Amino acid sequence: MIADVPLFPESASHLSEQTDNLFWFLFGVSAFISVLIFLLIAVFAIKYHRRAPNEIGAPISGSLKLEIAWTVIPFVIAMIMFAWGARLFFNMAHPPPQAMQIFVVAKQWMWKAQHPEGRIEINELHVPVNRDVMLTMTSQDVIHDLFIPAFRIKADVLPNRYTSMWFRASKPGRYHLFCAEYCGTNHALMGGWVTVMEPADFEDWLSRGERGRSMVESGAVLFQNYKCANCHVEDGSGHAPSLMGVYGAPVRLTTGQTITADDAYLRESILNPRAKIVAGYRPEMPSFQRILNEEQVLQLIAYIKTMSAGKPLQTTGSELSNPAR
Amino acid sequence: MSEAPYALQEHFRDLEQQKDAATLGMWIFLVTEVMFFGGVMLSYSTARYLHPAAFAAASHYSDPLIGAINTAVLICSSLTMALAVHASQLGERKPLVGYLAATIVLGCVFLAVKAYEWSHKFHEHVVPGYDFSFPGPEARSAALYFTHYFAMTGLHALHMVIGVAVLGVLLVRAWKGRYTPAYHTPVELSGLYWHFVDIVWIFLYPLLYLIDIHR
Amino acid sequence: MSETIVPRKNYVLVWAALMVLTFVTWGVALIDLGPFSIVVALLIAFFKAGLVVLIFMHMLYMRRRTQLVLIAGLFWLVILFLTLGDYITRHPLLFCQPLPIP
Amino acid sequence: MSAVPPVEVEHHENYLNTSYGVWSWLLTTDHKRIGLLYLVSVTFFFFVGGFFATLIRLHLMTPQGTLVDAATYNKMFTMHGVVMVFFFLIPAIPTVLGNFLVPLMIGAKDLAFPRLNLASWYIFNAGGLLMIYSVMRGGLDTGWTFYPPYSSLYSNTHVVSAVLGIFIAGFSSILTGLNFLVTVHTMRAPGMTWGRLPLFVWSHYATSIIFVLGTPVIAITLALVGIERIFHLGIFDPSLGGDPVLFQHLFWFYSHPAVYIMVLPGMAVTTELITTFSRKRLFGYGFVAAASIAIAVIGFFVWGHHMFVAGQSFYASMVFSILSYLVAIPSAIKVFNWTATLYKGSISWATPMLYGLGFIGLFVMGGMTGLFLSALGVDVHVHDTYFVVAHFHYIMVGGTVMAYLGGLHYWWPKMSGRMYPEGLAKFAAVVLFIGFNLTFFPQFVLGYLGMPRRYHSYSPEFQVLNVMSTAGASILAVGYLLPMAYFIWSMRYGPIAGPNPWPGTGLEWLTASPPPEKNFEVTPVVTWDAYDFPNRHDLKYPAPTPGFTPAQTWPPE
Ligand code: HEA
Ligand code: HEA
Ligand code: HEC
Ligand code: CUA
Ligand SMILES: [Cu+2]
Repeated sequence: MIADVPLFPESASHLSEQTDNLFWFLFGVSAFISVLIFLLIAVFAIKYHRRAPNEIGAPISGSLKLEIAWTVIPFVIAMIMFAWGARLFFNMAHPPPQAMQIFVVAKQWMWKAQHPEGRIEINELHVPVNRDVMLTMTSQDVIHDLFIPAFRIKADVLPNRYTSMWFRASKPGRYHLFCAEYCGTNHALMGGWVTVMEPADFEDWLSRGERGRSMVESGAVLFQNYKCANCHVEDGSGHAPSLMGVYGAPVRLTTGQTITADDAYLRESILNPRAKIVAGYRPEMPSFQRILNEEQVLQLIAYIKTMSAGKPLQTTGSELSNPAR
Repeated sequence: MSEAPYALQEHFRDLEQQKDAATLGMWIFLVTEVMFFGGVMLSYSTARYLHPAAFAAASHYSDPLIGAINTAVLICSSLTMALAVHASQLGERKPLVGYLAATIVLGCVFLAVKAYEWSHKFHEHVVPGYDFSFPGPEARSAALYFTHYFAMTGLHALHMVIGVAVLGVLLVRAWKGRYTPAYHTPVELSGLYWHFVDIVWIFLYPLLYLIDIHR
Repeated sequence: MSETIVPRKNYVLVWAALMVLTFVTWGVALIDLGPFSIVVALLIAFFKAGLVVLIFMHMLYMRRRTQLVLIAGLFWLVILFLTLGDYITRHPLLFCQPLPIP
Repeated sequence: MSAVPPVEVEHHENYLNTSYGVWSWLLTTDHKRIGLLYLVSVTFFFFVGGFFATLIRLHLMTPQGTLVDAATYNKMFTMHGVVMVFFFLIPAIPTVLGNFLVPLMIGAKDLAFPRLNLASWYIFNAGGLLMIYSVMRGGLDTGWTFYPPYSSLYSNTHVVSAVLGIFIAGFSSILTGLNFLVTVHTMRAPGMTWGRLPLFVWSHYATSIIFVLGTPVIAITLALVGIERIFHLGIFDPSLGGDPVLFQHLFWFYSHPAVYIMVLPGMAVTTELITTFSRKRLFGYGFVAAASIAIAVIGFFVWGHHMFVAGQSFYASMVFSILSYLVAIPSAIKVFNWTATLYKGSISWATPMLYGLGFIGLFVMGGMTGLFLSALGVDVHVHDTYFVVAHFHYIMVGGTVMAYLGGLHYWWPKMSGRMYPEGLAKFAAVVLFIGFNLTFFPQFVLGYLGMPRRYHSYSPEFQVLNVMSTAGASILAVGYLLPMAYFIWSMRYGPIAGPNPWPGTGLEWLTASPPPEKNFEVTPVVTWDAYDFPNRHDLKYPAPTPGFTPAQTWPPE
């Protein structure tokens, strides 16, 4: 039985190895220093054990050289630790641009993942091996945290905001997926599995199951139903700016600032349109705050993104699954 | 000092040490107050940073002129308080009582004006969590302004009320002639507190009343 | 510790300055200075607070140790406000930010 | 043992026997009596917290959980954390040992504001009672961190009363800190310069800085959470426009420095133990004193290391990481100086020294794993797992609680006038050390494996390590109950200690045990440095064994 006790987690992403390397470095340095200190303490305690009741210690009160040494050396070691950790963090924080997108909505107590092609899964996440995958996440209630130990990544998932993380799975298999931020009664049950598949299997998996509309298609329907196009006329002749090509493009605001239209900006524009007004337009757009839920907003954004490609309004999912184009 | 034998506590060497300790203690207490108000001010600052337009719109509900007048009232009370301390240093009993009374009155005036402003906000239905309506889609963010408005002015007013109560006690004791040039630490320390409360308001005034008022 | 007794006249002068500055704050706020309104308003507030602390609260005449207490307090207030640094440097897609598309 | 033989010394008037009766205790302004009052309160809360810890560990014996349902489990760890942190560990050393010793060590008759001191004990208990009230009414399930919007909107437990309890207890912290600061500044005996202060006092001075500057922030923050919850406002709740990360900033702005509130006094005790039981000057007095202050100051700059993956900006994370490494340096300085103090000492293995050495070892392990956590890339993996749980228990339980127990043993003769039973005490110390490591070392492994914290049920592969941890905790429980028992026993039956049984160099050892009500018959005039064994001709060591010539003896040639 003892033989089955795992002592080290499985390593299944390009990052896990890097994280483990740093871990072993930290472990080595700490073990070395700790053991050194323990040994010194043990040796001193035994060697200088009091032999007579009236014995006193040697009159030593310090040494500047030693003080400098044990200030500077730990400092240098610490800076190495910092730099290494920071570099790794930098990698974790910057997904490659062609990463495949998956959207995740968290709620008490489940994870709901939407693939752009429309497949929705609950407490499961299927991804292809050796592909960069970026998760864009938001929560409908409290703070959660998506944690995949085998990939050595986690990120908090906040309400009213998008957070993201990315990974490249390196080994097919099934791995734990946990919620790591305490979120209420069933926090411990808010987990499931990540399944890493060979690309072909993944394509197969994507096409199986009751396939609903792709995210873009759903977005297009919402765009229609909520009459967005009434104002946002394609050629920009309405009261509202054309949304053609808006994603990723610079937008000038009435405040004079110029910002880039990214996911968070689009989301804000839909849910809280008055926060940032496009220069030259009036704050006429109604808020869709209590009308659309987070999944629908994600679908609308996915749709608006395709408009930026200058594509016709109806796009199929498969084209999107490789946004690298 | 024969006038105030009761004033020296037995664990101190002398009155000077005692006064030194008391003054230092008071200043440290004021620093904790700085951090206490600092917490709300930080909360206010982030909220304002995240919702600038809503804060500007919402601040129009507060009349800057009334705010300015109230600031003036408080500054006058600070002057009378400073003069009260001055009088206590010189052992002038009558002026001390007079200045303390004036400070209390001015403090009450300030609180009265504050009460008027608050009741006004209630009439205008801008009390988050109780009765809130704000025109336009920014209502949610504007509520944040009012939340902070009430939290900050409320906390400040609470300090004022405590200050007035303390000054009330001082007034009675001063009347009885308990304070002498040798022993008047309570007057000085209360003065420090009162001025501190004044300073808080000096900051609250521009922060709450003067946001983009030309907009 | 002998006490410093500030002449009454000084208190009155400070009071006058504070009154003037209060209405200056109000007046300046009516002029459109764009984002500088808040800066000016806060500068005046700091100046006023300084007057109160130094004269009314006798900080000018306090021993070094007490002055240090005040400085420490302000220093820690600044640390607290470093929190704003997070907000200012925050990317909307927080934490994980795609590199610009080449 | 160096204890003076139990000759009944003549009955002297001391702080324990000047007056009797409940009111003479409940209305006392004597810092020594207040210290004992705090000892009672704090011990009570330790057992409340320990009770919850016991339930947690029992529950986690099996993957599905053996004892309670999910909601109850969540309340268990929340109340365990809240009670242990706010009502046990933060007050423990400062209010018990600090209260008792700071005036004695600087040669003062009392703290500067004795009535405030008593008031702070009442305030503390009022806060504690409110907390107990919340527990009785059904408890609290937010985690000790109270993150909104869960705490302010979603939890349906007694958040408001709990928050109010902590808010109130906070004022007692502030008053204690203020009292220490003023006392150290204004009440030192003649000759007791800053450079001669025992490091116990320096550390408490540094702790007080944090008490005074940090506590108001947590007070206002929790007040805002309470207000938000009662009135449904949106200060932190994103669905109402607020920002939950702001709460985390404010919370950790206090709670990170608060971990140094918890460890600095532990270091304070350790320094005294190491010097007394090595009969040696502290190596690098000035550096250790400065390190205490540095920890208190730099400790205020690193709060964001709890939020690396919580949604703060990338740059903020970078800055907080590097600053976290900086704050580790003064701790390193202390550890090395303690170790160097042992060199060529005359080391006794008395019980307090065992705790002192245990502190160093466990603190090093806890602190070193803190370096893992402040490495950004690794923290992403281990954040909110049992790795973090193990890290902080190593410092807080292995470090501070050990130091606290060591301090209690060391000053017990001063407080009670009697010795504890040495053999039993050594045994308890060893039991604690073993139990502790068995409880918490497996949690490091669990954490890196990826077991998240605050889980009432877990994946089956984690079971063996969890069972080990539970087994350790039961040994630990025995280790804690033993001292409880023999301390009470010794109050009646322990051998009389005499004024300076070890002997120690602090001023507290110059007065009788237990000390008289006003501490000293005459205010001492200090003409020596701290820990100056070689020049303290007044210290009386037990007679040497005949025929033995040690390397260094007293009096030195
Ligand atoms: C007494 C309590 C205490 C103390 C003293 C510390 C000390 C430290 N802590 Fe710890 N910590 C906690 C209590 C404490 N911590 C708690 C309670 C939590 C979790 C809260 C929660 O989420 O519930 C936590 C969480 C925590 C985190 C967040 C983890 C996460 O949630 O993701 C981090 C990250 O940086 C951290 C780092 C550190 C560091 C760098 C130190 C340093 O100060 C340590 C310094 C000491 C040493 C380094 C050892 C001695 C030095 C040497 C032997 C020399 C060699 C040194 C070098 C080479 C530099 N701690
Ligand atoms: C100062 C602090 C302190 C102390 C001393 C302890 C002491 C202990 N802690 Fe604590 N712990 C925290 C602070 C502390 N803890 C904090 C802050 C958290 C985080 C909470 C959160 O996530 O919000 C935590 C969380 C925490 C967890 C993680 C829970 C989870 O995330 O799901 C665990 C699990 O093992 C644990 C175990 C223990 C154990 C076994 C002890 C032992 O050392 C305790 C030993 C003591 C005893 C055993 C008492 C002896 C008394 C008796 C035996 C009488 C009892 C009576 C009966 C049984 C009738 N603690
Ligand atoms: C009543 C008219 C109206 C409707 C209906 C409307 N909008 Fe808008 N929208 C506007 C106006 C006017 C602006 C420009 C001013 C501003 O920034 O708020 C705008 C701006 C935007 C922007 C920012 C564009 C940019 O160039 O930066 C986005 C994105 C957007 N709308 C999406 C939508 C979506 C999605 C819908 C439907 C669910 C929608 N709008 C419905 C009027 C409308
Ligand atoms: Cu969701 Cu924990
Ligand atoms: Cu920390």
